[in-house]
Amino acid sequence: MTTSADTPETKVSRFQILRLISRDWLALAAVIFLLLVVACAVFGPWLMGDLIDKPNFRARNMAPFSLSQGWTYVLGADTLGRSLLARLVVGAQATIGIAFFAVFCSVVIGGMLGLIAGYSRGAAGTMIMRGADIVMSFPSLLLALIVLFSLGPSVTNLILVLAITRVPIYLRTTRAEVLEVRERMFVSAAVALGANHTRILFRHIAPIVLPTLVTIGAIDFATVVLAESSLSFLGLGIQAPEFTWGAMVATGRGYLSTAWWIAFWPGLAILLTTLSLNILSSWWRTYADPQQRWRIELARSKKGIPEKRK
Amino acid sequence: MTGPHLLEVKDLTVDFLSLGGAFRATSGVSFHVDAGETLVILGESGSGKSVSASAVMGLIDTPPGDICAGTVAYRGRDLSSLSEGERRDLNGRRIAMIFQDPLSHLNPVYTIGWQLEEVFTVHGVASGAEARQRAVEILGRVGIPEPEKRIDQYPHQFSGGQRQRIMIGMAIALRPEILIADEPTTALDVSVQAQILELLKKLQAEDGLAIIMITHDLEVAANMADRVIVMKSGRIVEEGEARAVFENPAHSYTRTLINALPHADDRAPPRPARPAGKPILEVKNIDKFYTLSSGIFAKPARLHAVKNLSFDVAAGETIGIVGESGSGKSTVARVLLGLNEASGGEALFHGRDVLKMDRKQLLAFRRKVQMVFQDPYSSMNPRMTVFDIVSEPWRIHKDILEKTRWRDRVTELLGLVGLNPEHAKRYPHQFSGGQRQRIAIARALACDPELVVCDEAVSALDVSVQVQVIDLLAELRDRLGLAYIFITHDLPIVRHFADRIIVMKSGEIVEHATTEEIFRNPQHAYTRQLINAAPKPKWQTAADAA
Amino acid sequence: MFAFILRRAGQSLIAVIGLLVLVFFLSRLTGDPAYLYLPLDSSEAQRQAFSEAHGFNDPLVVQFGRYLVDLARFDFGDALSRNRPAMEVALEAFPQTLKLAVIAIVLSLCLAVVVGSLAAARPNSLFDKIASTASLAGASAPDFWVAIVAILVFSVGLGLLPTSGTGTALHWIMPIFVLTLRPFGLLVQVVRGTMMGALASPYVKTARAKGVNRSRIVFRHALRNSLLPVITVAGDLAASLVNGAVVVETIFGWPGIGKLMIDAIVRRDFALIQATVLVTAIAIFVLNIAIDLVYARLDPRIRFETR
Amino acid sequence: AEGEVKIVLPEQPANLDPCRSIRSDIGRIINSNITETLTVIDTEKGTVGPWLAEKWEQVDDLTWRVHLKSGVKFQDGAAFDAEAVVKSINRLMNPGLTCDSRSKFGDVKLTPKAVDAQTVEISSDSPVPIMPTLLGTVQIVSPNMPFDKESNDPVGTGPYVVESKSNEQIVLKRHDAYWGAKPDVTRATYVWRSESAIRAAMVESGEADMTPSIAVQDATNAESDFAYLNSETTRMRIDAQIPPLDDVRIRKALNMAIDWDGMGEALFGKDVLRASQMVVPGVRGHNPDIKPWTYNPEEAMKLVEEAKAAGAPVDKEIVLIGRNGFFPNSAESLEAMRSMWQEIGLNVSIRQLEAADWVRYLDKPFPEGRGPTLFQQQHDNNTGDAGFTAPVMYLSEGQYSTIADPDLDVVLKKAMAATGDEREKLFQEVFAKVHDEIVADVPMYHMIGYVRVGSRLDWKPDLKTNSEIALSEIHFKD
Ligand SMILES: Nc1ncnc2c1ncn2[C@@H]1O[C@H](COP(=O)(O)OP(=O)(O)OP(=O)(O)O)[C@@H](O)[C@H]1O
Ligand SMILES: Nc1ncnc2c1ncn2[C@@H]1O[C@H](COP(=O)(O)OP(=O)(O)OP(=O)(O)O)[C@@H](O)[C@H]1O
Ligand SMILES: [Mg+2]
Ligand SMILES: [Mg+2]
Repeated sequence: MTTSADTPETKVSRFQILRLISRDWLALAAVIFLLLVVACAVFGPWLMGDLIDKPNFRARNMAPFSLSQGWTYVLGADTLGRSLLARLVVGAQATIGIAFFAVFCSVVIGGMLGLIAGYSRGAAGTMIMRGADIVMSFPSLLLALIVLFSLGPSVTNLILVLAITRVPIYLRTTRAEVLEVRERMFVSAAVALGANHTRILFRHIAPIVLPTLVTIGAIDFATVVLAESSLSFLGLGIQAPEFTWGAMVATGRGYLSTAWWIAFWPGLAILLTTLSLNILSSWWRTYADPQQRWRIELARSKKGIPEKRK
Repeated sequence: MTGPHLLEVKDLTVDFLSLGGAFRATSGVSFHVDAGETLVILGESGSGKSVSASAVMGLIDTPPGDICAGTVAYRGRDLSSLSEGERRDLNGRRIAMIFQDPLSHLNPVYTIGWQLEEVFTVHGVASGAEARQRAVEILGRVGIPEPEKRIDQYPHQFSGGQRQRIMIGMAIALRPEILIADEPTTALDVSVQAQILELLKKLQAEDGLAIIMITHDLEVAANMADRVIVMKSGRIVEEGEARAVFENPAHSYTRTLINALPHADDRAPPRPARPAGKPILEVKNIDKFYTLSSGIFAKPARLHAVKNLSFDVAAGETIGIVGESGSGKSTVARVLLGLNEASGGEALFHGRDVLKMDRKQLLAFRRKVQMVFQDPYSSMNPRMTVFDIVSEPWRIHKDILEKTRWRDRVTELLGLVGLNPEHAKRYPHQFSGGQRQRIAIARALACDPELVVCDEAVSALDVSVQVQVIDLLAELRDRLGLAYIFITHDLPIVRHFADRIIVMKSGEIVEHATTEEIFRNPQHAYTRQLINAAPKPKWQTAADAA
Repeated sequence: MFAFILRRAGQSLIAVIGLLVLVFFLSRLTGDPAYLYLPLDSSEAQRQAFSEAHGFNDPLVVQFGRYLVDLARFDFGDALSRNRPAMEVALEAFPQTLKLAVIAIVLSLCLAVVVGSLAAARPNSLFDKIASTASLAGASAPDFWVAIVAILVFSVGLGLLPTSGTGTALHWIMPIFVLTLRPFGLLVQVVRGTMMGALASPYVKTARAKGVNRSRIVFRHALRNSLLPVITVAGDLAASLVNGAVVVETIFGWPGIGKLMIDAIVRRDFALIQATVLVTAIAIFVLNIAIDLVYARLDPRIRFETR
Repeated sequence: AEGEVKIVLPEQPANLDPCRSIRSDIGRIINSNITETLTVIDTEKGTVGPWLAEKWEQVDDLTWRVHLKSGVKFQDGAAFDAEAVVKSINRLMNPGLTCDSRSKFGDVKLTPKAVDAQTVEISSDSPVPIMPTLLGTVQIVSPNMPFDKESNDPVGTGPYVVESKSNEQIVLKRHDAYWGAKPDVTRATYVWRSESAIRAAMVESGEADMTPSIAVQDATNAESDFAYLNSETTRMRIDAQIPPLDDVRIRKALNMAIDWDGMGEALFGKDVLRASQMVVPGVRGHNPDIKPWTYNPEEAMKLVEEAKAAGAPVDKEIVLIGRNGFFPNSAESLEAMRSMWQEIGLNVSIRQLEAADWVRYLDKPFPEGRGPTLFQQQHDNNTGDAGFTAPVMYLSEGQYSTIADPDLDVVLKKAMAATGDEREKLFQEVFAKVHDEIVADVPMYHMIGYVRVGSRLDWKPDLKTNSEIALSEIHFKD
């Protein structure tokens, strides 16, 4: 009786994860939207690249939902009369690229340093924390200017600046959790088994801290996209004719009372992307926690699972 | 008996659902209990005892749990028909529960005083200074020394047995009508255990408390039980008056249980001492202070948990450490493993001081010395499967086993401790208390160690499994020359298993001699008290009294 | 405890000094202020005279030495762009920002704890889905966008609130609303996530067996166990608000330090940059010490380096 | 309340020192309100009229004599006399102060001298033929104002004094002992918001009475929003020495490739004026006969082809240098132009720079090793004389100049020394040459500003509104 039904392999295959996601309509919608965004990022320039540049003064500030200038203008046009739809599609590439790398770098760097800072009881931890304090109190605009003047403008430097300014939040959050987790018994048990620091940090502590980092990272996507646009204006980072959604929102800002759509669509795109990332991150958070996983596995109803054994 | 039973469980069937299918934890379990009566549930580890208890308290999360059938009725009222508020009012005030795993069932961030007081405040019985006063009283009743001082400490500052007593205190605080006690004395030494059992009996006599006691300890069972049910594989296999069941077991499993009882053969000679080999571990003058500060504002006080402790362990030898709950046994174990810093002294392993080893030496040391923690649940990473947990030593010490053989070896180890291969895919929270303890043992053995420190390693196992595990350990000792430091409160086990015994009290060794000598000729008063405190069957005491 | 604070204060002092040194030298890498202070059509000679007059021509080390000497006398230099002592300007603006930041963070923290906990108590319920989505939408909407739309709707359209400025209680509503959105959204997510874990713990079972009601389980038992990351993130958000709620200050004409700092940086008003950084840095360092103390209070198992 | 106005400015004044009042943030508050000048410039006609000075004459090449009005007192009671004027001018020239207004005089040093109580002689170390015009920028301040320190407490002869100032607002109140006519406005409150939409909203909701420089897209209400030529002119300066820009065909093509009308209306409003030269109509030296280049992409393309055939490296990347937040829609205009230049076969990219970075390209020496650049520039000449524009831009050694044309230099030098009609003619000749022959730049537009004026006020902006808002000209309706 103590055998359970023919359970599948411990490591659920990719296919199965997809099947699980497809049970949750919200998560499914998020995945589909993100795939769409990624598709835009990959194929966008090739699909609509020639529509984004040339001013079309006749269509300037054209309101959305009109087909008088062709279907590409359904979302309206910006001040120079360029199709907003085309710009959204093409802008996905730079936006996603920059935001992804910036968030990724800050999560990785912040997470690593936070693990060390929380785990080490010596001077290293203290130094990392005071370093984080310094970064936190260093004005990000000044940092951007310094990078601009000393390293010059480039996308790499832009990502660098964005990542550095976001590092403290990951670092401090990681450390806070590590401070508590390292006192748990299973850490002692792992020490007793002879596990070295790396193993304890990455196999035992990190998996417990990671979900929180991912949660913050998912929201940070929006922050980073918007911060990026303000730095582009300094001359750091991507320059027109390249653009991102953030830059589109920023330029549309002056038109909120007269042509709301210029800032609205890219803002909506940022919002939906952030939202999707968050839905997925919270889905994953549940999935990654064995004590919560049933919420996903049994998501539909009891009918959805294999019939009970007598 | 007229009218409905005080508590009646009928046909309880509980499943645990998962993607892979449903697992039936109990099936068709029925029992009842009346005021002033003690029902003891015996049974195999993993047979659904705790699940049944949780179901009575309404603590099974559905899903993933699924109560497929059955009712629980309190004074004839179906509990499932109650509103949440009514249910809450019953819990704690009318029906209370002592959890099997007291160590993780206390909230780590609140003082135990706060947690005790809460029982009074949420039921509006007392509050403020009065609640505190009563909390202190309770602590005193369950035998925590210096309750006023310790009430403001946090759970992690208490020993296993002390935490268990705090749980007990919490359960009896409001003098409930029904007490469900799930292995309430696993972490208690015999004398404290006797004290607690006395306390329960007193409550029973005074208030007509009904007790449902889950235990694997047959002596305790016999001592407490009016009626007994025996469970196996989710079903009740035997049921009856205590004396009848003990003296005349009907079901084969019950018979195995009672026969396996080492206690049954009281006159069997203790394990004879054997010529000790070269000591592999020499402990010299170990001292340990804990810094107590119940908050950052208080001035730190110190607690002298281990005082000037010395002993040694030879290859193939088993040292039993018995002693009062809170006497520093677990602390010694943690210090020897290098998990806590010692405040003084040295521990030489093959001539090298464990407390001063560098990283490489420590790694080699930890390859050879393993520990089974008193609290197996929290000693396992909740995000790892059992396979990962058991195979972790091999990931750390790459030389032990090549990767291709891990799966087989895990299956084998699980089999040795009486678990089955399917369990490798599950996570720790999906196991019963005894099963977790066995996983911890399997992990310790995975390393092929020289010395294993077992901190109450078999306390949650039913006698049949306990025998199986002890035999396994003994076989390894004899075949491979393993040495054990065996911390336990269970005297019959050490009597049967240990070569030498150390008796501890208040952080000190009060007696240290071969097993034979200790049992034949105990020197210290405390030792004598321990040996004589073994509980006697209820029907005997009743007969004695008459 | 006092030893801890003292040690932390000492470390922080060193860090603040490090920060000031960094700001001093690095900010001077960012171009010649003479170009920005003087009109575009001024001559090279005029620029030279300007740099001479303000000592920008001296070697950096000499300038730094002078700065240190002045610092020792609590003289933080004059804000060139304002014609006033830099510290005076910074200290005038700082309380305005601080008030906003404190209110916004406290508000969003309280709201997020309630909403996040309730969402975690019933995961995937309708409430959870709505609360999560709405808070996230708030958090990822561009703040200036929200601010301007709010002004257009509530001030111009409905005439309920003043567009901007300070003065009456009504003036606070929109800035606080805008400032609260992002912290609220982020904190709801963090609370919800950690709370779900905490609610699955064994001690929650104990509490249920004791007959503790649901809200007490959530808000007393589980909350405290899941508060560490929440407090950390809130602290971080507070720091970023103290460091400048720039958008809000700009749009609502709030005379705070964020806008002041940006102006100082854009104008290369070094003394003012240094003064504003010093003021906000001290606030942030104090905040971080406080947060560490809160950790130790929240979770007795947490121990900091004991030396 | 009655007689009070609230004005929303786009930025907080850096400080209130009158010697920096050519900065518009300062000037808008104090010019003509707190401090006054000896002369006033009529920007429409380009003429200079008397104000605190009654009349003036040129004594010799280097000396001007100015006769002061009598009966004027400073707001602090000090007498307005020759000594005060001397001190004011010396204060402006004081190298210890960062006086922006000094830059109008270039490196010329002025030595004023009191001849008698009502007469001042101002001598200079090089000829200043337009001294009366320049004096229109010199704010006369009380001799009691600190001489060696910049001050935030301006004291002048004007009709208003500072009542209070803080981080949030500045309040001026009417000075009842003013020497001239008593203005209607009794008290004026200045606040600042950088967001144009907010400023417009504040006037619309009645929280404020007036705001200058709202963005074109916010000027949606013909009742309250007035356009005015703000005396700024924009251009793209061509790096005419660096190939392929050294080819005049390319420079012409640049001018012809842009849809000037479409872009102007889309980005700067329908009132914007197409520029053919860098001074606005009304400035002495403006040449009304120059025809701006018109949109002709085919022709432009042809010119590029020709240049290419002749060996010009047209594939070389030309960098447009812009400055972020320069003027409304400056970035958009760069994007539009880039795209249109790309269309005619040039390889163009954009660099938006931060102000401090941007100025490196403004002035000589230009950065080493730069490629061909087109530099976005906005030029403000509200002094009424082309002498402030043409030499710096087009003289071979001019500070901003990217051209070196000996013939042009000759004419320019002659124009600078001349006065009166001759001066005007010569500058007109310069502009014509620059536009038609040399094609030194791509002139864009004479820019338009918009003010929004609340319904209570009776007031219209003019060319000067960018640099001053005289409260005394504001009246109330009915
Ligand atoms: N959350 C869960 N998910 C899946 N299976 C579970 C879960 N909890 C318990 N089980 C299984 O249910 C069975 C009964 O468990 P229970 O805890 O009642 O055992 P027990 O009789 O108390 O054993 P022990 O004496 O070892 O404590 C065990 O086989 C266990 O593995
Ligand atoms: N982290 C700690 N901080 C403070 N005091 C502690 C800590 N851990 C244990 N103690 C105290 O030290 C003493 C010895 O504890 P220890 O856990 O070693 O007892 P034990 O002999 O294992 O008891 P038991 O049989 O009940 O498990 C107890 O009084 C306990 O309260
Ligand atoms: Mg159990
Ligand atoms: Mg113990």
